[in-house]
Amino acid sequence: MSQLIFSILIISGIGALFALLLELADAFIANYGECRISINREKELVVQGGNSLLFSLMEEGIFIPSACGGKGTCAYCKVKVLEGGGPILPTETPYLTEEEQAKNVRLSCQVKVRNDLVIELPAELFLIEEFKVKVDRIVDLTPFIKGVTLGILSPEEGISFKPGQYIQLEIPKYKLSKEPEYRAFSMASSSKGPQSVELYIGLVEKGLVSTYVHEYLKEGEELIMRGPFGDFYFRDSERDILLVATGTGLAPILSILRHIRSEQIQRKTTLFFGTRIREDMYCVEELKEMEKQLPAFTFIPTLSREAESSQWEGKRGRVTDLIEDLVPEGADYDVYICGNSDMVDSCMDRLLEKGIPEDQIYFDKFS
Amino acid sequence: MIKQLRSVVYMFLISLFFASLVSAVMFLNEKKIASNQALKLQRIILKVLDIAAEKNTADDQISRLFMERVKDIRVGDRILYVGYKEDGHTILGYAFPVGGPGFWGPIQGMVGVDPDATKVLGIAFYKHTETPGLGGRITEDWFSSQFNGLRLFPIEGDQKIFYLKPAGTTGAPNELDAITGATNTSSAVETFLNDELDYFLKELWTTVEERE
Amino acid sequence: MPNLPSKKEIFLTGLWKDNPVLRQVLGICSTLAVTNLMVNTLVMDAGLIFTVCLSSLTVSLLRKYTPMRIRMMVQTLIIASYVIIVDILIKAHMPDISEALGPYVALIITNCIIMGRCEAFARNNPPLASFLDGLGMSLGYSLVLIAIAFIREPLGFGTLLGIRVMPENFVQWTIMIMAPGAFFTLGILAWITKYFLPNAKNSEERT
Amino acid sequence: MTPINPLTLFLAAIFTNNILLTNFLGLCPFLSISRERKSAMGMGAAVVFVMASTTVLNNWIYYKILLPFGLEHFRYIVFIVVIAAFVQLVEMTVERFFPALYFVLGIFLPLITVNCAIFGASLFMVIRGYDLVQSIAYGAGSGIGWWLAIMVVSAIREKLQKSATLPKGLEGPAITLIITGLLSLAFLAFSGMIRVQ
Repeated sequence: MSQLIFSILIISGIGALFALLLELADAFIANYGECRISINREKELVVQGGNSLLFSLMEEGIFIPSACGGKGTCAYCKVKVLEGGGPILPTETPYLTEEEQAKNVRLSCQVKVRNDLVIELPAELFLIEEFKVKVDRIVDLTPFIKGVTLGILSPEEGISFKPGQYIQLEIPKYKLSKEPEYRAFSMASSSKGPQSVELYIGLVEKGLVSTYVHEYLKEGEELIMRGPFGDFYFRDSERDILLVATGTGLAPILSILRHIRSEQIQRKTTLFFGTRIREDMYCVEELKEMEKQLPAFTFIPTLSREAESSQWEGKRGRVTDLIEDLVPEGADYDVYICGNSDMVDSCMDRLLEKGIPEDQIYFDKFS
Repeated sequence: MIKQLRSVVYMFLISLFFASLVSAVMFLNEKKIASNQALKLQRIILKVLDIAAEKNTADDQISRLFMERVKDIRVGDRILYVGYKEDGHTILGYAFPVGGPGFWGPIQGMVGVDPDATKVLGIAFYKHTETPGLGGRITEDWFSSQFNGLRLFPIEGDQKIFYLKPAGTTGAPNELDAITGATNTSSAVETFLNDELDYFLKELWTTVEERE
Repeated sequence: MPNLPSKKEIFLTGLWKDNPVLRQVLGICSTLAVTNLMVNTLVMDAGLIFTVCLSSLTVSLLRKYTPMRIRMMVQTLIIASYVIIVDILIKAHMPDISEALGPYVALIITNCIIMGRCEAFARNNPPLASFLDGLGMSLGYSLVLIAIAFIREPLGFGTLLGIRVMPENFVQWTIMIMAPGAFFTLGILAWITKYFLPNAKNSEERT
Repeated sequence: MTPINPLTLFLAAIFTNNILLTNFLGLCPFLSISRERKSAMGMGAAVVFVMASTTVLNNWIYYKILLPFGLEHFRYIVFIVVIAAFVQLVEMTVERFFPALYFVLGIFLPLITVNCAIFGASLFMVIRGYDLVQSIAYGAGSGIGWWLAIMVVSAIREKLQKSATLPKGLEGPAITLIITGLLSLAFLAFSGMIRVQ
């Protein structure tokens, strides 16, 4: 028996010896001191030098996709390194095409952090965080849409996002779903208020998350939220703005409008907001209020299935008809469309026929 | 300095934990493995001496049979196993271990010969590191049973006791089928087995005869 | 915390979308060596599934405590220990299989899949997700191994799991038993998968 | 210790028992790095260096530490930990003190830290019971054998990329495997030459 214990101690001794060797080497040989990594010129990280870029980013909670774990065989971890990356290594050339090399795309598992670096990452990779939120208020905007306001508990500085982006809300297990489910919802609140977020959640029958929100969710309850995601957000330019929304698609559009109001942007803005019937319409008072405050903003609601007899004086028909009648030929607008995917596709065709360049049309499809 | 110390201690503890885990599993299975090895050896010796040829005889029956029917004697640098008939004293044959370099690593086997060492009773290879499905097939019955009845004579000049030819081209009784696809292992076996048989006949056999 | 795909998704990626052998080109070494006999392949798969799952689980459990500089050494230690346990168990309970597999059981230690999964996934994900990821990946690996053995054994030996499948007068393709056969079979298998599934970028679906 | 002259062992490790073509070891990095000759050259050199040194190191540890204290069944753990630590140490030193060498050889070291070929060489060294000199010959021989295989395949692949247009789906791992299959077929011709264990 003592022979067994003795042999175990020897093995642990060998292990510890090598650990010591590695640590000493790390301390004296491989320490490159502090290095600064600036990401998309927005976020700056200070990391310990000597490791690969992929590894240092992972230490800071930024997860670049990787399959082979830094063995240089899967080439999943491509990242743009603008400065400080050093020459392209022979381990990377097999995986990088000519124009990737020209755009200084590198394998982050091979690039070593030895000095300050400037890199560019796809936005969703490094901005995503996880938030603990508390349900502050639940309001019935329409028989099928609830306005949910979430206060952010942690992290304190709240969520920084661009107007129009969305988050993923996670709801706990309950009767209908065996494990936590999460769905994406666009944020309607203005990006100036990072401490709280407003979502418009429409009831989708047999939809696990929406049923939970409509029937089980109570004020004061705590949930998990992740984000921000998506490349549908408000872009600065000088052109006039056309906003098109149906149903819960108004959420990101409202976030853009609130951004325009708080920034006092003087660009001519028109909003086509379509629903089936008057009861489906919501936030009308706030939108009318905005029309008074912002001289350059016009709000044109339309109802596609309103009964003839009702005393609704506004437009009747679909938002696509509004585009047909009100958008002049050859107009040079920035267009933001949000709603269900068929609506977005049909609006897209109409707008292209009107001659609006495709790269000026931004859309967000809710399936 | 604490960071370095922490990781050294951490590595020590982790290796301690896993080394003891492995030793525990080893300790629990050591006897089983040892008895497997011993049993395999006994089964091979009995098979080679043509005492209990079937594969599925139960383990305890094998060891009982081995106790009754086989005695081991030390001859030169090897242990020889003397096999007896049912009556317990007329000699059935002798078995002795053989070994040599294979294609990948050392191969060990057992050879059984009749009482006056003129004919092979049986041969079996039991320890090797050849490629599975290729050289590794020397352990299969179709290959080892070919040697049964092989005539033995001390080698003079370059004439060998047996040859391993590609399957289907064998003619004389001492030309046996090599393993298709494992030419390396086959030629290795041919070389070292001939030398071992020759060594047995020339060195070991004489001492065995006097002992009788 | 990356946005964690649902458990089912992790499992499926390993199984097919990111199949370790065909898509990421990992774990090829032991794939070729033992796949000339289905029996050996099954034992190798079992050994690998046991090792990948447990190593991913352990590495993930320890991920917060392992100091960064020695993480590679700690992971190799964990993997090697599980493989030796597998080796001992096979020796004790399946002596003839361990005889047939020879050195290839020990070579599971350096199988790139295990280290790949530990480094890429287990090191920064919760234990259950890592276990599932390991399971998915190793099952994906085993499927490919079985597929190759399914081709190589009948052609090479005319048998499957030892039972004669090919007609009596079938001439065995000895090349299928040897190294070149393994390379060709896996090459053609990789060709077919790439032909039908060029690695399409997995589109991100939203509600 | 098996009676074999180190020189024959050295040549055998390159041709007859080529660690890649007959033992299937070290294929993962081989398939991906062999796209280009320059990277293949660097990778091959790194493998030769690491394989030779770790085989010798493990041989010394096995016969001087493991055997005297009866720790055989730990040999795999010790070998793989030694290799992992050795490669990391060498990578750090080369990266710090020989930057030029680092760009040629050092960058490949993390790729082969836990590589079947390197560990395989130490494994066979123990199974076949080589002594110190024989394990140097075997380690260096297998490394050079691996290097030879990757150089040949990368030369063919580079030529292929320039001239041939491959059918859909064949490019990448598929064609490399088929080329390697043909190469291992060719290397089988050597097998009759030297018989070594």
